[in-house]
Amino acid sequence: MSISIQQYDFDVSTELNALRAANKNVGALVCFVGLVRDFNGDDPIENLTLEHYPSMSESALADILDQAHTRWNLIASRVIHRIGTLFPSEQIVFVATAAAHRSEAFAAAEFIMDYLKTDAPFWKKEQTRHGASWLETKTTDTERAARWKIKNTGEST
Amino acid sequence: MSISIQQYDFDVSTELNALRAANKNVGALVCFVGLVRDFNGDDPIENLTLEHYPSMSESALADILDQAHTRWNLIASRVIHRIGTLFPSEQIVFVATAAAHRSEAFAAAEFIMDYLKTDAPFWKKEQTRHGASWLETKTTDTERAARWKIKNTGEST
Amino acid sequence: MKVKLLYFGRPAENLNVRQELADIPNDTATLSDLLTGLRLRGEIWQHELSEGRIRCAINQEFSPLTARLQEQDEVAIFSPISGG
Amino acid sequence: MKVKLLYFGRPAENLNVRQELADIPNDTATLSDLLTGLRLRGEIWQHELSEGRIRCAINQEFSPLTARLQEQDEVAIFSPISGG
Repeated sequence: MSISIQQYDFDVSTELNALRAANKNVGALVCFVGLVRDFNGDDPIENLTLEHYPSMSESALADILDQAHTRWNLIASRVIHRIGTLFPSEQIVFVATAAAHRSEAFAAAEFIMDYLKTDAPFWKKEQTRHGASWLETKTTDTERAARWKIKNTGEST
Repeated sequence: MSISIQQYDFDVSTELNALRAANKNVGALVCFVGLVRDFNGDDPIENLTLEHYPSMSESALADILDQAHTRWNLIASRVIHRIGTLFPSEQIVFVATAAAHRSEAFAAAEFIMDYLKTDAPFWKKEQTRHGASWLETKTTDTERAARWKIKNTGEST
Repeated sequence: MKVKLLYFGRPAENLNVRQELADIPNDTATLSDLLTGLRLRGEIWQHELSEGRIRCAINQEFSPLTARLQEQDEVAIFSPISGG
Repeated sequence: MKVKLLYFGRPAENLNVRQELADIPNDTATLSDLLTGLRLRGEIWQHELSEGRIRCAINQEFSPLTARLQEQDEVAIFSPISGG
């Protein structure tokens, strides 16, 4: 379990190599990378500014990883969340899970992303040529996170 | 949609960068990397030898990617499958999906891996100090692939 | 009772405040009572801190409006989160 | 009817054959008929090609044992796949 909150970019290969170096019984790595899109609504996105609640964000992410390690048999996990101003096509977030088998790595990575969207204190401000607006939690994200509460691990793996 | 079957290794960052360079509306990349484990049963694995059915393997993978693109709104996808002799902790297979939203990228990546395990003509021979044995399709893999037949995309995304 | 208030996201920007110390007269105040008091500061406060537009944390834990405050608590007030 | 046979995985190794040309007397033969003929080659063939131990493809498509063969077909016989 390892968490970084940082302004600078990350390299996916470097991160995955570190995860698999931990243990030669890793048979499956799943990673998610979230990127700044060029369009969200009608207007081109000029940039996104990400802020967080520094004394809470790392512990909130650690709590999500703890839950994932409790539910699934993970060998390692890693989250990187960038903050500051980012431009279209830049990397925002990285979630990776390492397990012996792919079902657990997939389920855990998706679980971590779903909870990150609803339980980690980060905020995005989207800048278009018409001005800036703060994005809010999407209903679909709240619903996705709620699914895990009624789903046993058997079904999801 | 892009497929490679090759002996040499691949670099995950290079592959993901190519996928996101395709289109600035990619908001989500999901990738799976399968690795040679050091233990499967009781004995340490010395190496795995992968063979394939050359005139069928690429078209079988293309068919799986086609199905994924039909079911989900994907911007791009990529599969790399290595062949030849590989040692513990080496990369065997890479599946990546690019979409505007994570739900589609996750579902499609898992779907592609599930079908790759049951519908792509590759074979693994596992070498331990007690000899070599050919691995066969696992029942759990057959069951995982079958799930997609009774599951609509709504539930899985 | 003295508490530390932190603001993030939309309310921080629109109210132009990132942190402040608040002195609450009622020693059994809840998060809801605190917000009711802050909304008295004016129309923009009433709008920005209206229910449904904000989420709160007490001492770095998401908390419901019914949560009781304690001396020295760190209370964070923010728009619904949107990371990832 | 002449067909091309390819072997992969366990049967290729254990039967020590990767490809061969087969001449099938029956022009309406199925995959099952072909396998029945091959199993007559001896005990190891019978064992390696027993149902449940193999899967087949005709012209690069997975095919059931009931599939009808045609002149010039490429028939692949292999152990259950295990890629990825």
